[in-house]
Amino acid sequence: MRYNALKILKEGLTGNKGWTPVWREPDPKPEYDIVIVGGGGHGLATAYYLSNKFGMTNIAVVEKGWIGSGNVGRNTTLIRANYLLEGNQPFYELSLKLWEGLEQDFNYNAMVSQRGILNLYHSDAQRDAYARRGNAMHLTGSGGALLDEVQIREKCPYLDFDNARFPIKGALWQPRGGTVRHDAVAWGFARGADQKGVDILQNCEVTGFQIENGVCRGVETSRGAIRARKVAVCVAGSSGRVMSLAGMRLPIESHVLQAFVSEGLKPILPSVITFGAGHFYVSQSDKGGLVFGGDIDGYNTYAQRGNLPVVEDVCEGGMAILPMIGRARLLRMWGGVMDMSMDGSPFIDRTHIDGLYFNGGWCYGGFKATPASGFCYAHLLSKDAPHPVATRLRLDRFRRGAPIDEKGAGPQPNLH
Amino acid sequence: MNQPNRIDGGQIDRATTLKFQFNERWLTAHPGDTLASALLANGVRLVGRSFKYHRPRGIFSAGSEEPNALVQLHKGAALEPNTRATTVEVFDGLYATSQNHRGSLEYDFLAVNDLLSPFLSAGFYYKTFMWPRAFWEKIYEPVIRSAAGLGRLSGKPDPDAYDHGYLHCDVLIIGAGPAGLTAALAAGRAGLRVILADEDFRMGGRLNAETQVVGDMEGAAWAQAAVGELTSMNNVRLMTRTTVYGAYDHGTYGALERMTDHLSDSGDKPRQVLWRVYSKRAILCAGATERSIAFGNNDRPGVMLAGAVRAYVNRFGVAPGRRVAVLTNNNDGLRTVDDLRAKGIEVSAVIDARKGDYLVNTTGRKGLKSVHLNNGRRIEADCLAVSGGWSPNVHLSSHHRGRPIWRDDIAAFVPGGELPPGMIVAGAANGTLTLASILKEAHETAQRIATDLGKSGPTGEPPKASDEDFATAPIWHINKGKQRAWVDLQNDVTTKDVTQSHREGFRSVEHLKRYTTLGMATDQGKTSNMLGLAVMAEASGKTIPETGTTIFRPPYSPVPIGAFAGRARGKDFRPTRRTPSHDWASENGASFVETGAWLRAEWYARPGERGWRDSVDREVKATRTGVGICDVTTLGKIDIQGRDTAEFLNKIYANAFLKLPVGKVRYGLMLREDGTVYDDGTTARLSETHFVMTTTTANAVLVFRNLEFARQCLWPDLDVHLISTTDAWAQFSVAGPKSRALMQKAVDDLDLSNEAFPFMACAACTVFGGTPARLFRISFSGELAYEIAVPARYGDAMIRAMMAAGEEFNLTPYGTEALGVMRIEKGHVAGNELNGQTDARMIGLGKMISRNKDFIGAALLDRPEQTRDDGLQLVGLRPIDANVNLTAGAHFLNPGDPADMAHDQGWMTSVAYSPELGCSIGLGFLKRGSERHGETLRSFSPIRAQDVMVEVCSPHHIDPEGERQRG
Amino acid sequence: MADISLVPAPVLGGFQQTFATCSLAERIDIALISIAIPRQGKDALTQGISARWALDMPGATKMTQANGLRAIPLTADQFLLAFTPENERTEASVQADLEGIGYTTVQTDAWVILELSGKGSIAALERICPLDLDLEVFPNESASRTVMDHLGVLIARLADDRFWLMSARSSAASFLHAVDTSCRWSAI
Amino acid sequence: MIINHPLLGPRDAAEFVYLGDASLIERPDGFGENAEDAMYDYVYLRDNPAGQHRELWYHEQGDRSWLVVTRNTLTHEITAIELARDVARSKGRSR
Repeated sequence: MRYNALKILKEGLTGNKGWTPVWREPDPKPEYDIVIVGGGGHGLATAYYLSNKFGMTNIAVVEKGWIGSGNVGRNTTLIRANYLLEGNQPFYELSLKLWEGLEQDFNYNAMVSQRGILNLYHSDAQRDAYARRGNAMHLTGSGGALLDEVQIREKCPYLDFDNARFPIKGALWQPRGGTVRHDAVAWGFARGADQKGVDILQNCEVTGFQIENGVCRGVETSRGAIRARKVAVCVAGSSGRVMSLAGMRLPIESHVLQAFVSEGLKPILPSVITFGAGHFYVSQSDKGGLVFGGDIDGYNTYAQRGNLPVVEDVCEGGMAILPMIGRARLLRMWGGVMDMSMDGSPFIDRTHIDGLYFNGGWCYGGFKATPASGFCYAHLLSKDAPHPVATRLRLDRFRRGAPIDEKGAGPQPNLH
Repeated sequence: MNQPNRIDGGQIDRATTLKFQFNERWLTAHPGDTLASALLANGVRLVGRSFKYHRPRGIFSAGSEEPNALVQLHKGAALEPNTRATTVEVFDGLYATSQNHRGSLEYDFLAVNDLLSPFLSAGFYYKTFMWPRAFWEKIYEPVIRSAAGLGRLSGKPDPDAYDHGYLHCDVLIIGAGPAGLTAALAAGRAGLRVILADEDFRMGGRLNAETQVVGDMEGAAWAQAAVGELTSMNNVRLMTRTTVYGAYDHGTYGALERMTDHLSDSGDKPRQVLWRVYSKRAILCAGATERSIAFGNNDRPGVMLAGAVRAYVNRFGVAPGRRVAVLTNNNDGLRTVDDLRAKGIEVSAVIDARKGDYLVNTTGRKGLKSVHLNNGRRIEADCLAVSGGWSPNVHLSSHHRGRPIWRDDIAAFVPGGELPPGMIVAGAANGTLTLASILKEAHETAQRIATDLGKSGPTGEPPKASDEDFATAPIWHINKGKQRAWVDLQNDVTTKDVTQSHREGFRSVEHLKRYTTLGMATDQGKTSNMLGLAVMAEASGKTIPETGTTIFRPPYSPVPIGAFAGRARGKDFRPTRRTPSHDWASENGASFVETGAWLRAEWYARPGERGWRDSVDREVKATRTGVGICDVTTLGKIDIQGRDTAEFLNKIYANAFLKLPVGKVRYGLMLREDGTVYDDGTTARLSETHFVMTTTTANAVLVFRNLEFARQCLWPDLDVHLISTTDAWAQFSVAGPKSRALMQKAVDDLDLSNEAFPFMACAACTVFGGTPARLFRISFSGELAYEIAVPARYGDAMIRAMMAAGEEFNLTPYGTEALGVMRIEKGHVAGNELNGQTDARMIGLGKMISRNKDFIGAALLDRPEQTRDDGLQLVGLRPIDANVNLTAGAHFLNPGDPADMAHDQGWMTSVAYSPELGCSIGLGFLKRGSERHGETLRSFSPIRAQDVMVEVCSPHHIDPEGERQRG
Repeated sequence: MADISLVPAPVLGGFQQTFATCSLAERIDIALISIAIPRQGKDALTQGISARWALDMPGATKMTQANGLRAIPLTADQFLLAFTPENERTEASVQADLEGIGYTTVQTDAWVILELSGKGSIAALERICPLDLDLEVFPNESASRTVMDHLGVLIARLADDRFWLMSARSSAASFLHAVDTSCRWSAI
Repeated sequence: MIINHPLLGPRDAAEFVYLGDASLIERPDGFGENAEDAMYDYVYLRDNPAGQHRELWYHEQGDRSWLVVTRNTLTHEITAIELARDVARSKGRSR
């Protein structure tokens, strides 16, 4: 079924009775060419691109709960390509390009909104670092501009310019950055993959891998064994727990990142804003809620909830730059489990076990990466060669001494 | 100004009359009124518009579960959106307005959405607005955004103050209804430290709204008596207007106390205090919330929960209507009939859904006029009291891993699964819905906790009461007739949206919520989630527990962001650290810059200078040709003592430290275990067992932490002891060719000749006739230089004395900018170079690293990618055109190469104008840099619209041999 | 340079103020020496301070005092000695007394000490101090480090409603502002 | 979270700084045989268990002791707290 205004008109006049399921609920087949473990954004995107761009359709996506129940349904919906290093920036630029055509591509309105992202800076050293970053963005054609205080005052007069502990001195501005309706991304990819025959298997938890003399030949699941020529894991926060079923230790820790939304408000924040002297970033959803977040709690956890010190730290950051939001009420807080890697950058790679592939280590950058992650993973799975923009996202990069450490925080996941 | 619907009785102070405004209309109320009860008393029924269809809405409940009656309070900067009229206490001068309408509340242009509703069904926006692409940001989205949202923010800084606080108790009792009061009495009598918190301004919960009897008193009276006894116990803290909003780890709870919201004048006290409560146990006595029944047009102003109707009649002395119809699926709802009649209010119909009677429609767009029965009868009513049964308030029980479980007998979910450790649920919140059992359960729960915690004081008897008849039938919605039946009043979710969601495959509860927005409004679906779940269950032919459960996320009810931030805003966002010479500096034209938590002088403006460059150039010249002084107190200082200190430092630093002689200072390089440089500084040896380490300003805390890790976790048996002395010493750098002459004046009897006190020497001494001091001969500027430290309490006197003593040498104070210029001229690395991505090879210190010892970072120095021959190396840069000012962050490209990442050669880390060289200079990292001195490169900075040619040179722009500092 | 000599200055200028239910004052008369216990040197140090001053070693959160000296716990192997310098007792003399049995560092200048007293003290501290100050949990002569309003603070209880609040000298002004605000906002 | 400090009693975790897996105590000899391989495992690889986790917390705003906390990463329940110095010695670390 193709979606468009006419269809809505027809359905509206006939009591909306003609809508059909957005994806089927099939039973598992005994064997597939590729079994994708994880029905989150990245898994569904991988299935979508494999089936729509790389001509592979004998594919299953296995999800232990309901699709989109992980970080794709729990994040703060930001998209951007404002990275610094060669290992990252070209990859995120590809992602941004894919976002830009996504809705027409999969015929689903995910509300990709390029309202711009404003990274505030508060010191000369930060300005210089942002200049280096902004120039890297230009080297990949991502664009961007360095704004001074005067320009920001025009754009966002409600920021605290005159009474701030860490005065706003300028910002890195990326007009192509913005937000996307996160749940719709999962549903759109699922719908697009399902229409090509991909089996989406919900409530199907992987309990083990079928590894026969060094080769992975399938998975054990709560809905029975499924054979596969290739098994592609992308389970974000559950990476440690799932890959341990294959006996692998990873350069990854699981941490919780809290997210927050306020009560609905009339439009007041046109773009995305991030604080440079504390942990706070915010945008306003189309529904009117201020969607914001900050730093991870900082301790290993698989619990999708956080604690008060970080809640307070985030709101302090908010009040530091936006003293007008004091009377806006925080409506809901929740947590997502982040696969924090040793250098803050992800992996899209084969493992040492033939037929077993791994995609993870997204830290809290996973959502914006969804299309490129799916596209590059699909490329790797179908051609057995990494996509050109993902050649550095390898599991052995620490052995080789080539971390991709944007922050320079070193091998301590909770600092990235 | 009479109140047409005010009736006798209730817990309000009729002796006092308050004036308030709603939509610019002056009305009256009494202390004890909420805005909702006051509006009803004044006959105001239409108070708001719904979120999506802008349907006229009235007051639906009498508590924090209110989905409809959201208003804005105050005006100007204090404007407060989305406030529940049912929880606002009226005070003299209260100003309230309705929200979410274009045009007046009565005539809202956006009500047109209601007519378009067939095309605005669940998720319609996912299916269109995609063509042409550019239209989304330009047209569709702005229109949708301006229609969406509820209330407004003023756009001005919140004028009120908020505070935080910390409380500790044996048991936190959440909710002061019959269960909470009973539990508190028992726990208090037993001698436990008790905190009893309730969101209401009057304790008693449902007892205030019902006519039940406790002991031999009216429930409300008993509640006040209980409060009286609790007030007399000094081990009990009573907190009204306090919402326990979240359950966190290990018995920690978040609570918001509204301190001055209900007052006309806050008296300069914080508006609200956000408490962090640490408890050994918690009893959840949060009661239950009544739910509605879905039927055609069940959202009219005047359609109200039955329990709310009783609350307005019994507690507030207000008649919500003059001809009230009652619709119920349980016996509790039927009590509404008696309470209304007791107040002489006409009950125009009693519809017991269990008898097969039901409603198919209502009339009265802006206020209920009549209700339509299935038998075709049409009954006049200006108020409909609906009871669909009660849902226990399980919210906090599900904040961790708790998953509520279904109970058929009460047709509701009760707390289940893993509750937050230490939490016990009692009373209605636990599904115990009749009074006598509630009181018994609460009393016994408190007793059990007292015994657990070893308190055996007499707890007394639970108060006597009778168990009313509570029979309920699971009747959720009436799907007869064409009219839309509302499930979620605030987000305008109807039964049709739920069935469509099922049709489209969004069948798990979480998909249902996300697709239809059911329960995503400001009430988190307190009155609607159960209905939605029931309708979904019916559509999928499953039972309710098979379909899913209702879990909630913090906060229980919305909490202002300002309250979470507390005092930390504006200048108080974070503490400020000041250097000992701060006052003197501000007296002498200094401007200050934030350096982490510190404020440092960045330069000292002199009269006649046209800008900072004039000041900085002057300070640099004066220092390089004469002598300058700079406060360097902010550098981290760590006092390290113990027999094994030298051995310890030898493990910490990448270069050798074992044989540092007493009386000498050495530059040290610290690596992370992955081989990356993370800090550098000098360490002085004052005695065999006593060292003083300096760190960069930025890493002082981190280095200290890592040293503690090394001495406690890695080498626990070394005799090494640490204490920070950063704040203890006021330290000044005195630099320039005349610094020796000046220091000789300041220091008491110590020979400073190059022979007696050479480069990198240090000594304890006294200055200005006996003040204890430490002198180090180290240089960051590259000049002959000293650092002199005195106890911080002498810091202010010291800078003044130095300036006096230095007058004859034209001693010039310099700030961080001049410091920066001189270190760049000298080619010393700082934060811009040591950014956590840098190894020793890159900064030309590879040879300094000791290869014959283990130290932190020793093992991972030589991985293939670290030893590439095209690795980045530190270089100096000069513009080919001497008039060009270089900019940091520029990337280097070989002339002729395309400007893309594949051809990136490195970047400019730091730049400065060198008064000595008369041109702009830079430092940067360049592939194979040290082999490329003399080459010409493009310095490419599109972000600053700069693209200039530069020449690569040595990073040591001046005095490369270092003669000055040794002279 | 005999013509100039340096005069010490208290970081808060000797601040003193009385509020509705409590009062706050900067203590400018206290000298502080930190003492680290050498490995395997605990007995020697214990005997040493006992012999010289009849002073006991402090516990993990328990202060001790004797002959005008107060021992305040800092870490497992380090504590502070607080005293009012007089003619014969100076920072130098105390350090000399401990020569060979403990590693000493002058800490007088590292700290600011605010003395908070009065019946409103607890109410004021409730707004910034996360520790449980119930007398059964934190009795008189208890001391511990914690964090208040983003600042590290050593809180020492001298009596039911008398406390020393010790924090870093460089942020003394911010610290005073935090405590002073608590005193004003908590007053009923 | 509340960390029940073995010497000081219960403290809000906000007083502490978290480092990570307690295996970081077992630093290999950076100068020994296969130092690079051993150090690679030590620095970069983690068990990251969903369940019992022994981890390092530093009481920075307290008595500056490093603690080894045994905590369940699913429930956050804490079942043991030791002084890291004692753990280090029990692992044979000395000088």
